[in-house]
Amino acid sequence: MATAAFAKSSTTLSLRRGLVSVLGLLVFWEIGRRLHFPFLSAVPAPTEVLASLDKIVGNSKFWNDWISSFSRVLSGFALAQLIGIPVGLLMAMSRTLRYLWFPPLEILRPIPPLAWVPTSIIFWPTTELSIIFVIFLGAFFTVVLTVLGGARAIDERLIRAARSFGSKPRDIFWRIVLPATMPSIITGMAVGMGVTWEVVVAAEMIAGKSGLGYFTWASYVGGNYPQIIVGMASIGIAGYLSSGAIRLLGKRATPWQRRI
Amino acid sequence: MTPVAATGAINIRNVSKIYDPDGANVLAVDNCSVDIAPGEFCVIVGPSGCGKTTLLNAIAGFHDISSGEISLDGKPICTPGISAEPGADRMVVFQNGALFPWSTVLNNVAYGPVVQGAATSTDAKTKAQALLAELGLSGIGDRYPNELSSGMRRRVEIARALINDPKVLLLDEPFRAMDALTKGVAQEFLLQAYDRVRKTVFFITHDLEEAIFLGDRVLVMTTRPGRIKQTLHVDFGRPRNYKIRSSRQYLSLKSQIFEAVREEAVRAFEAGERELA
Amino acid sequence: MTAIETPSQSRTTQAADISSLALTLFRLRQWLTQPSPYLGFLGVASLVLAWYLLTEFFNVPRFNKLPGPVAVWQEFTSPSPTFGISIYTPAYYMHIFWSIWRVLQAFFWATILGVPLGLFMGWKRTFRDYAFPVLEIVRPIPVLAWVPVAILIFAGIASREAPVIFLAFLATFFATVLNTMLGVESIDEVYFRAARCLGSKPRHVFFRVVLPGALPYIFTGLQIGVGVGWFSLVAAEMISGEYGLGFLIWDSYVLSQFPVIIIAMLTLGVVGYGFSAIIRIVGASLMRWADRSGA
Amino acid sequence: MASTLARRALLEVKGLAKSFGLGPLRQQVLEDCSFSLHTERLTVLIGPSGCGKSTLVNILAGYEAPDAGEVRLLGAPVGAPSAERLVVFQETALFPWMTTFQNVIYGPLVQRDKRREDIEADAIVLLERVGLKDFKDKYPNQLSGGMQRRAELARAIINNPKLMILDEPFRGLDAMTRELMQEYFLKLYEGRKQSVFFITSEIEEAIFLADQLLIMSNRPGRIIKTIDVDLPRPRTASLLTSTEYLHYKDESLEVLHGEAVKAFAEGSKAAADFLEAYADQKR
Repeated sequence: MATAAFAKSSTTLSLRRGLVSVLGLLVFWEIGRRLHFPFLSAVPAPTEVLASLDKIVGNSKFWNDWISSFSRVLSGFALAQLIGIPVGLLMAMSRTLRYLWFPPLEILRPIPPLAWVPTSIIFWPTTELSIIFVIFLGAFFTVVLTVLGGARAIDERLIRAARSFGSKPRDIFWRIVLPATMPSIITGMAVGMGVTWEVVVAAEMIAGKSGLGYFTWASYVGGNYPQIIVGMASIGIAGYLSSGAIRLLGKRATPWQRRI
Repeated sequence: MTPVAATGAINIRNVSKIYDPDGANVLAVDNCSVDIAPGEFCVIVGPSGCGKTTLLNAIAGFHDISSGEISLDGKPICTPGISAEPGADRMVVFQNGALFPWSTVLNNVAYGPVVQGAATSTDAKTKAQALLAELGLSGIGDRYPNELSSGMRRRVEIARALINDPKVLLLDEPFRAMDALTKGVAQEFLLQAYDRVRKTVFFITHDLEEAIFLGDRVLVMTTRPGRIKQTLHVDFGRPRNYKIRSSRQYLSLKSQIFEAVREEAVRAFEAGERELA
Repeated sequence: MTAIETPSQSRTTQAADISSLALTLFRLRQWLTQPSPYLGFLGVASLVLAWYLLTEFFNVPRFNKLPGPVAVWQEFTSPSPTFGISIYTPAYYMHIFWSIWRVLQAFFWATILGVPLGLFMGWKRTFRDYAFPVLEIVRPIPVLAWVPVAILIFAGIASREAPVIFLAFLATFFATVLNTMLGVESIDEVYFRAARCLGSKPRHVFFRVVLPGALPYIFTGLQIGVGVGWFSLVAAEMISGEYGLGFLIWDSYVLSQFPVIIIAMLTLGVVGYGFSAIIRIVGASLMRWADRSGA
Repeated sequence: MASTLARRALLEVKGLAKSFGLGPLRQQVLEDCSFSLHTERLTVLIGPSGCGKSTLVNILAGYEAPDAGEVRLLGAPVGAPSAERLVVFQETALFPWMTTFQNVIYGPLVQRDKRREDIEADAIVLLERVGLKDFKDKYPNQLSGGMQRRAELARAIINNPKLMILDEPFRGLDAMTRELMQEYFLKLYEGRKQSVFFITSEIEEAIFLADQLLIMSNRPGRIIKTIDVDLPRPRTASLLTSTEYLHYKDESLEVLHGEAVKAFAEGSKAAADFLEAYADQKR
């Protein structure tokens, strides 16, 4: 039974170490602020952040910011999946479409999504739509290219075996191509979700009137520095929750990939 | 005259090993005991999942054992909880090969002496060059491993092991992925190297013919949990060549071993046993 | 044991006989005969045409507020552009230089700090136990949420450069550390065992197994890092920069110099693409052993 | 030899040719390749590595079209892939996202010519025969190598193909599992009227399984020798030491050696090993 005990203790050991390093960091940050270490002197200390926390948590405006950020992220993200996944699969299935669409995509992809903010503001009637459009762009390119890569990496022999069994084209798509591409679709979603949170924060800082990004920037402009850290932490948690949800979805969608 | 080995005695005493793949507490090896004399070519045969690789890893020091003791020349090297660091005295030749893909053949072979500080890198390289030539592998010193055929890669790996003059050579199914004829050549290469340096060899295989052709003694292991079920002595004398494959004694030994392993193999085959180590 | 002549000495593989120039020419001719380049060109052309029709030709509502391709091209190629930014004006190249210079600095620090940290985190369990949790807590925070804090951190320093470079550094750093760590973990356990068997001391294992084995992933990490760094730099410049393409985009928006926005956006795309291409080429040449793997 | 002619040829292959690449990279893989397969016989094809065995399989299965020559199954020219000519590939081609059971019923399911209950009943019987009944709901990555191979055989057999093509199905298995798989396969084959075209690079395996042995030349591949292997059926392990078996082995080794010399001259690495091994065997 020695090895079983060893396995359990090693996880608790690494947990303990993790805790030590995180606490150590917080303490260093606190001391750094108090003793005005270089770089840390202007940054609000953990204790100050905690003090400001109960004020913020109380008022509903803070939670509205959570809701507006999430609604923007989800609408932009959902749109990117709804359009991106079919486009990726189509490009994988038909060579002409791939030759036609890939170069334009390849030219637009390297342009950082946030560079689109001004153009998006000019084009869309409301800032809300302009932010959602930029979020959509951020996730769209990621999803299309990941799904395309996944769909084209299907082992040729699986498609040939399916054809030998007399599969109709619709069998090939629904029973072979789609399930085989599912892992890449999930990866595309996970990475896409990460990008959307990066984009929503900046877009809200630049052009937003609400949302966690706006809250963080407004706290800075308003001189309420401890709230900045609360804003940052909230965005971090929100991002973590959304990609966590994607990972959960992924596990259920690809049961065959679980370790034995 | 082939040299007689003075060192390299391995004593395995009631060794057991319990694995814990996600809490399943699987008994891989159950109370194995065997004594291997210096210079003996000992072969372990058994179906997948019978724990032969576990034994090899324990001797090599890659993991510890749950109970019992393994000692080399009288000195304990593996007991529950502690296992001696892997070292050049117990050189391993791995199943799917472990030549460093990022360094040339020469640097691979010279790696041992250089890191052990036994020689400057130039001396090590000349020594490696000499050994490669001696083993009929000259001219490929500056190539990368993936440019070589599998037969060639295997021989370079054996050269990389031998240059360190180990007490024990541990081979984990080294010729598994080869077609029958290439395997024959690689086996003869190993035998010739063995006759020249006469080290203790601990050889694992699924291939019964290979076991008889190479070994002085063949230990047959049961399917999981692995126990040593039967021992066969193979006295063909040395040096051997492939002619013994058609001798009467070879064929009778082969059918004897096949019977011993057969029902173990079928049970493993049915249950879909897989290697744990 | 006579060694028969091994094929490696004869080197009569077919491809080697044809000189490499003939081979590349042949591949070029091959490429031109296939439909792909023409369809690709058609795809790009239709995109530009659609942009032209919607903005300048048909003057569709909403689209007509955006500059059309003709306007952008004229501005871009005119010796005396109305808004002062074209291929002839030094200001254009100054902005490009500033953005590239900032990303290079961020890239430098991310590599110097990120690669060793990633290597150690992948190699030594204890090191990872201490370092990984901190990284995992900070990583989900979008880099641009750091903008206000970055300004505070570097408030003491006069130059406004520091926060911008810090943000690009953060993005690149996380990508580099994680991919390097992944690279070390991807190295087959058998190579560590072989190295230990051969009597390696820790420093040997590090420089002769951990580093070379993780190299392919390190370069993937650097490539992703530059992409993400470029992404964060633009936003940082838009929010608090003085020069640079990001600043140029925001500044021309504020001053309603719309063609310049498009010029800056396309330049960002081209330069960004160039960056990752350079890293790809450097990586490929460094890892010749990887290319020939799988034989 | 009269008996083989009387029996109608199942598959006739005449003058098959296939090349890959263009311009300086062009390689003729198959040329003037002709042979015929007979119903309910196990024909084994053997040849040096890179001689075009897999290309031939792809053409017979309908995955690739030949440059020249024709392939007729029971007189009718062969077209797109169909369940009449089923291939079992070298590495497993089980659908990773389907359980063993779903894999086995896939063929009849998409052909949509049987009720689902009957298909599932057939599948259970077959899984029982290959000893995978209690692994029916496992995913392919939860099966051992030997079990994946058996699942793949069941997935092919359930469709009752007119011709079953096996492209080195036991390659990569360890020696012991390989021998057991050969016995398993013979038990399945000798129990039913099934025509099989078996491709391998192992001489012992080829002779042990074959009614008829086709030896393929080096690239460009064509059939250069046909050997009728009349060893008694059912084949047992004791055959491996009989004199006729050793005679067939030497005969085919002789032919293969000539081809390996040519393959080696073109720098084929595997041929180098084969050549060296053969030279050593002769000494």
